[in-house]
Amino acid sequence: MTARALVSRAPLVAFQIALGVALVAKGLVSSGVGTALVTLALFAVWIGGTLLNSWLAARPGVLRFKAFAIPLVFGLTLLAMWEIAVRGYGVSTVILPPPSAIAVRFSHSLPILWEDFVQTVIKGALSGFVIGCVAALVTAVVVDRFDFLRRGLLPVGNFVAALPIIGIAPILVMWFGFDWQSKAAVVVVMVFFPMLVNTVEGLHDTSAMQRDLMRTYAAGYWTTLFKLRLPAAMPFIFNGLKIASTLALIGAIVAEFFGSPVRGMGFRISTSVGLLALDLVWAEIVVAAIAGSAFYGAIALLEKAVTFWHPSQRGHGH
Amino acid sequence: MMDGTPKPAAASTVISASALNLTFETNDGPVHALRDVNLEVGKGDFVSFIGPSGCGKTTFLRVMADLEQPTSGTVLVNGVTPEEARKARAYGYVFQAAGLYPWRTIGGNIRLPLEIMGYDKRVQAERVKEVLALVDLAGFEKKYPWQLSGGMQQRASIARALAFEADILLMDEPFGALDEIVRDHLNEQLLALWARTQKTICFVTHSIPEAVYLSTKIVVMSPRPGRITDVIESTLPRERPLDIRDTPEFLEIAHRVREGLRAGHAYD
Amino acid sequence: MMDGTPKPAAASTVISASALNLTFETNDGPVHALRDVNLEVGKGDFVSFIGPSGCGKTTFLRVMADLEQPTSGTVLVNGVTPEEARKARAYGYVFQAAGLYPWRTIGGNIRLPLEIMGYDKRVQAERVKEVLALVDLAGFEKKYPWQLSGGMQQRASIARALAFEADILLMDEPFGALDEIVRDHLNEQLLALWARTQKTICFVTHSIPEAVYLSTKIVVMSPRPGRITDVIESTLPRERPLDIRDTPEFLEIAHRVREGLRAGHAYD
Amino acid sequence: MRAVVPVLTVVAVIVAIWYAAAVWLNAPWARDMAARQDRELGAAELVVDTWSQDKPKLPAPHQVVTELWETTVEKSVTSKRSLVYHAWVTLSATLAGFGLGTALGFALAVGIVYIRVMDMSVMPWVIASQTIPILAIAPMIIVVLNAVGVSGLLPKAVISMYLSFFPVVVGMVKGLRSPSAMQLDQMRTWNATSAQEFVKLRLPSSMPYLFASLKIAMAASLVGAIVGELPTGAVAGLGARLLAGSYYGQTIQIWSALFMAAAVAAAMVGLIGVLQRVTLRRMGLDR
Amino acid sequence: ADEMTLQLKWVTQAQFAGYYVAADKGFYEEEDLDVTIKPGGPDIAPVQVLLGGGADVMVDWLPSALAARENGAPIVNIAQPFKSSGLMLTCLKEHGIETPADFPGHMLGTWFFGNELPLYSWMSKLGYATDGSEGGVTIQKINFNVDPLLQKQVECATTMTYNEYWQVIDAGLTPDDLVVFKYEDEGISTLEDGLYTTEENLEDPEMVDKLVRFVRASMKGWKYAEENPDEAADIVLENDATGAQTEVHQKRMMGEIAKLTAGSNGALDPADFERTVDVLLSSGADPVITANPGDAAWTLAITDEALK
Ligand SMILES: Nc1ncnc2c1ncn2[C@@H]1O[C@H](COP(=O)(O)OP(=O)(O)OP(=O)(O)O)[C@@H](O)[C@H]1O
Ligand SMILES: Nc1ncnc2c1ncn2[C@@H]1O[C@H](COP(=O)(O)OP(=O)(O)OP(=O)(O)O)[C@@H](O)[C@H]1O
Ligand SMILES: Cc1ncc(C[n+]2csc(CCO)c2C)c(N)n1
Ligand SMILES: [Mg+2]
Ligand SMILES: [Mg+2]
Repeated sequence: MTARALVSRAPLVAFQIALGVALVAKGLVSSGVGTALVTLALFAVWIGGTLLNSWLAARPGVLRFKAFAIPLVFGLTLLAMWEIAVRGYGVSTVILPPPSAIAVRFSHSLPILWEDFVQTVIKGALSGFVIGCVAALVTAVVVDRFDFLRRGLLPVGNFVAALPIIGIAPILVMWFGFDWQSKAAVVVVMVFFPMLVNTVEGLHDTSAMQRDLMRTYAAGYWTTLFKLRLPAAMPFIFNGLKIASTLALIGAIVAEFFGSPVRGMGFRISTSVGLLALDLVWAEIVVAAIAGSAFYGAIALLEKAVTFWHPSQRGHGH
Repeated sequence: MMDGTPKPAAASTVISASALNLTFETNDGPVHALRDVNLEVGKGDFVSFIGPSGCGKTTFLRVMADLEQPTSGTVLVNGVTPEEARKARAYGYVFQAAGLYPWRTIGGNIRLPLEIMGYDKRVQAERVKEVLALVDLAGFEKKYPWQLSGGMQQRASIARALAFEADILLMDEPFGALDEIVRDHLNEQLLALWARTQKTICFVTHSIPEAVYLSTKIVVMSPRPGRITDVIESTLPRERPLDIRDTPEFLEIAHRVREGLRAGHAYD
Repeated sequence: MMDGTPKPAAASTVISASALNLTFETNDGPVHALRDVNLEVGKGDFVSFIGPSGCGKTTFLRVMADLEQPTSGTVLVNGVTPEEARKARAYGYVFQAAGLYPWRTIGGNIRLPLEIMGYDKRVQAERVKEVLALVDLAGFEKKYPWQLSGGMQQRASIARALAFEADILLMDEPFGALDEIVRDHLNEQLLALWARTQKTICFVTHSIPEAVYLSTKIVVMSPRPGRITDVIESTLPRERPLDIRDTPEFLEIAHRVREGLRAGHAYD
Repeated sequence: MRAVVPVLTVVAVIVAIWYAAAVWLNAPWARDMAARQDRELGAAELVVDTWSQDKPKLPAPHQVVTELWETTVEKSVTSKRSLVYHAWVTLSATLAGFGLGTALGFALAVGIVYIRVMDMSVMPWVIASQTIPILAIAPMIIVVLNAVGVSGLLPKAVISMYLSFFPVVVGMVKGLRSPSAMQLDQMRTWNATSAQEFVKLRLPSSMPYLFASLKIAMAASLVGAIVGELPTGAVAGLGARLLAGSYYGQTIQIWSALFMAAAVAAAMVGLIGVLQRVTLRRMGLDR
Repeated sequence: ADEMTLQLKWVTQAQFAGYYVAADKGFYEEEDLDVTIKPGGPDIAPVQVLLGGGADVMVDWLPSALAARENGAPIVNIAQPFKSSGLMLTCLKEHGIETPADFPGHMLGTWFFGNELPLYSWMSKLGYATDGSEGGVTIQKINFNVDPLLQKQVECATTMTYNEYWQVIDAGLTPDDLVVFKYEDEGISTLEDGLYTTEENLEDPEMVDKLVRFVRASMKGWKYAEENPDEAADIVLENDATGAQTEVHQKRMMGEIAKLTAGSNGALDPADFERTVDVLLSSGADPVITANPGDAAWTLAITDEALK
């Protein structure tokens, strides 16, 4: 372990130790030895995880491995703390099940989880995402073409985007029916404006010089659009896509709270809470988190492939 | 005109500006970027524009390229208006920064104007090869701009302007961002290229030695309002080795340019 | 050493580097930025570093400033390690771009290092006044950087480096972004300042005339690996009017620098 | 002000489309009711009916405006039937959540920028946290907080925080890293401490990013507060209004609550915009 | 006074009038209780609140309470103010459904969150598949309102006699346009709105004492509300923090609620309990509960004491 790593780690660990000591002491005074021991175990795991990670971070070695291992250790630490807390403090499983119970339920409910995944993610979120993003792209080009629209539509769009989706979802379910179409509609509404705003901004992100260059070639509007402005807008478009990817899943799930066929992740979550099958609820949340992160990751990868030329993608070279 | 040397006989006129004025309306009031500018550029000339910052060099070049509209006066490029000339793709324009598109390879960047102008795919490939060789970049076709040094990028951007066969080359401080040694080298190459292709070149620079070394004609400008204060016909031969810059003749012209500049310059 | 002039007698050494090596570990393998560099800089010297891009000029300056750690060899600044010198605030560093904070006025920018070093408020105000006058910017204290021209900004950044009384001034291409005429003017002012303050200055530049005009000693470097190829002691007098640049002696030194550069230069 | 005419035009177009859509969506019900009473509806009658139903599928704009007027201007602001009262309830949770979220986001960003381990471990999980549907865990958060004796404003604020810390982390990490290597080196040449570096360089440089993320965070906070109002028991606030409207099919009430929410969001974001302009101007960054 | 918290199953409305009346009329105070009433909502599982310590007593339906018990929530019925069920299935006549025999091939909408259990039991008793397959019905999860029925997104929808049914009527339909199936009439009714607490609470004599006083005062409230429906409705309206309820609707609701509480003095009738369990256990392949929870799920100790 290098001195540098020690220095960089010191403030965090010091903070953890201080907090730990305080809470253990408080536990001892107010709730007895058992609780204090659990608290102690919690902090032991937390500090242990942090130390392991600092050691990993300070080690010379392959960056790609570290970028994978360190968040993993961090996540495992969180899970271990969760397990210890739930079991140690005796939290009722109908309030918060431990990760181990969730894992068991997950492995036993794969068919249900898969059916729900298809209904919500593939049918609802994905289709809405595609429709919403394409629509936003096309609108952005139109809006960009007519400055009048840009000045008129964007402020109104900002206002509309501020409408909370919990309010919009029931309305759209009423309009588009119970099946995935209404979920897709909610997703379309949610992803449209982030996408539009980013794309419009991106289409403006060319330098005067680049545009002048096209003019010296006597290039027309569409040529300039396809050869210059769309490629230049890609980093912004991907920024929008990334935001949209997290929104899409949330939108599809939330919309199912307001009416659905008897399948889907949101459906399962909302009904299972009613039946206190909290382990299933969390299994669905795990699916959502994995699907969401994977979706995000896939777009990030695609971004890397498409905007490889952008300085932000070219790594931290000099 | 203050130069004593005779004008080269009857070079056919490629660019002519007469009584040109251009005023920008800004928030702080009008800015007189060009005032009563008159100039003739003959075929095959290499004209340098030099002058302090803000004297209107770029503006003048942009007017020729139909990127800016004069407030009054007329400009003719190849005998027609700048707009017609632009639409006829009569000139290539090289900007101060290389301005290559980072998402295209060097080859792709040079191909860009050819694609836009609807050249045949095969012809495109040939041209790219040709101009890359011309600027000494053969073999770099597949690289991306950011994989090249500044000097190489600038050469690629010149290649891009050469790719479609425009007779006129407008260059706005193309070497401004480069170090002196690379710059010397590119100057030599540019001269060679000019000699080979017989193009007419308008070249903006801040560097006195560069202007003197390259040009057949040096236009000295002065700001507030932007105007031409001196036009110096070079007495140097067309054939110019690098060390011509140590000759008294060169220094004499350089001195004259510096005096002209000094006269019109405000220090900040 | 290739210069025939005698070394100035026994100037006390301010900076000394011996057997200095610095290798960067990069993804594409190691880059030898400095190889076996030896140099002595005496008190009151004005040393210019010149060489093609990537030859290690900046790296060398950064080593002196303790912004980069050498792989081997030793550097002493004022007789101590660069780190101790940095902590003792022995030098002021001027970067290529002015790098003024846009959210601080010119005065605020100059005051910044003083605040950090814990100077007394009153002393701060005095110093700011002093150095602003020194760089000819009195009256601009309340302006924001973007209300000033590039040349003025660069002067402000020099003022900032002067504000705390460091004996050494390290300047990395401070005038690289300016046009030639403004640059001439700043060169004159820098010389005057140097004469007045008796500081030791290390100055990186790409411009041969600039190096020759300013320096008592010119260090020519060459890349891959970065090393010193020539050290030229200037024979010019300390008193230098601008037109000294047209004298044969000046041209002679310039020629020698150019030859030195040419030798070590690869064109890309 | 250049935006006034375009905005008005766009609004006018939207209103026109809205009226048309109201006719289209509400017509089946109107026809249905007429059929039950064995009547035929003429075109004019149909239009009038679709624009004045009690529980329309899509209320006409004037119905929403009337409802807004009645529930804001004509009711005392302390009345439970006043939308201003409910907006205030939501706003207070929003502001609390916004404060907490900004503080948490800020702290995380500072940690990520200054502590290498945090830099490498936290970000993927922060992203993952945002892929969890908040509506699903909001009730659990409420219950868990209830179990440890926290209720009232705070649970709502916590949910609001959950949504709002994210944009702040992302923006502030970017912002605190925005100083160039040169500026950081400069600090080093002056032998500045980390604290000085933070206060005098990183923080001021991050201001433009800060405000951009604050705007997003504010909008997210409002959504969070509304989500938080659903499982706290439909007690009060715009979320409760939305819910209650939904149980009784009061579409007009839903729409007016929605517009109120959007107006509150717009006002808050606008306020941050003003703050931004003032701050940046005082910093000399607003040219 | 002793503090207590009651968690309702739904938003403030006349369905819970007894508790609001008891609070408003000072019946709780008379018993030296300081009762906080927490309204519910679509995403609140009262059991969670109870077990999380956010409430001492809750109002819940027996099916969802038993399902929760099976999932490990140790909750016990301590009183049953509702004698009969208000649950029914309302269909539009135009879809041609007249008897349960007509259900196959139709689209039924129900609330979930535990409320679907009686419907599933019923369908399985009728022998209909619920997955939309041939000869079965399709079940949709609908939001807690009657819009889907009015908009014809479903052909039948779950309604309560005291609430949603009247919303349909208010929307402009007449009873003639509708066909209703009351669970009570179909012999598949399950117990609604009972009071529940945790086993742990019942082991604490002090708590038991509080619960006794609570149930006594609550029943007093219920009986007062039955007798003074209009006043009760007004009290409910005053306690509605959303300001969204209307007087007409609450008064009518109070009238209907009175019919459901009419037969109860607060004590659970074990026969009703057994009937509910039977209905739930008969839910075919995927039963709501898998085993008879037995007597542990209810107790008469509190009501016995309260009614003395
Ligand atoms: N689009 C514009 N709007 C307003 N003023 C402008 C515009 N473009 C240029 N100017 C002004 O016109 C004058 C001439 O500008 P121009 O760019 O032609 O100068 P230049 O000689 O190219 O200077 P430099 O050497 O700095 O490139 C300057 O004062 C400049 O500020
Ligand atoms: N942080 C770094 N990591 C890796 N390589 C570096 C780093 N800094 C500089 N180099 C490399 O070291 C060599 C010397 O760089 P340096 O910046 O000192 O050159 P220079 O002479 O200042 O060039 P220029 O005139 O372009 O400023 C170059 O090849 C450069 O790419
Ligand atoms: C937690 C929970 N939420 C809603 C209901 C359904 N429900 C029960 S009573 C009622 C009011 C009817 O007017 C409704 C909608 C439930 N059973 N449990
Ligand atoms: Mg210019
Ligand atoms: Mg350098």
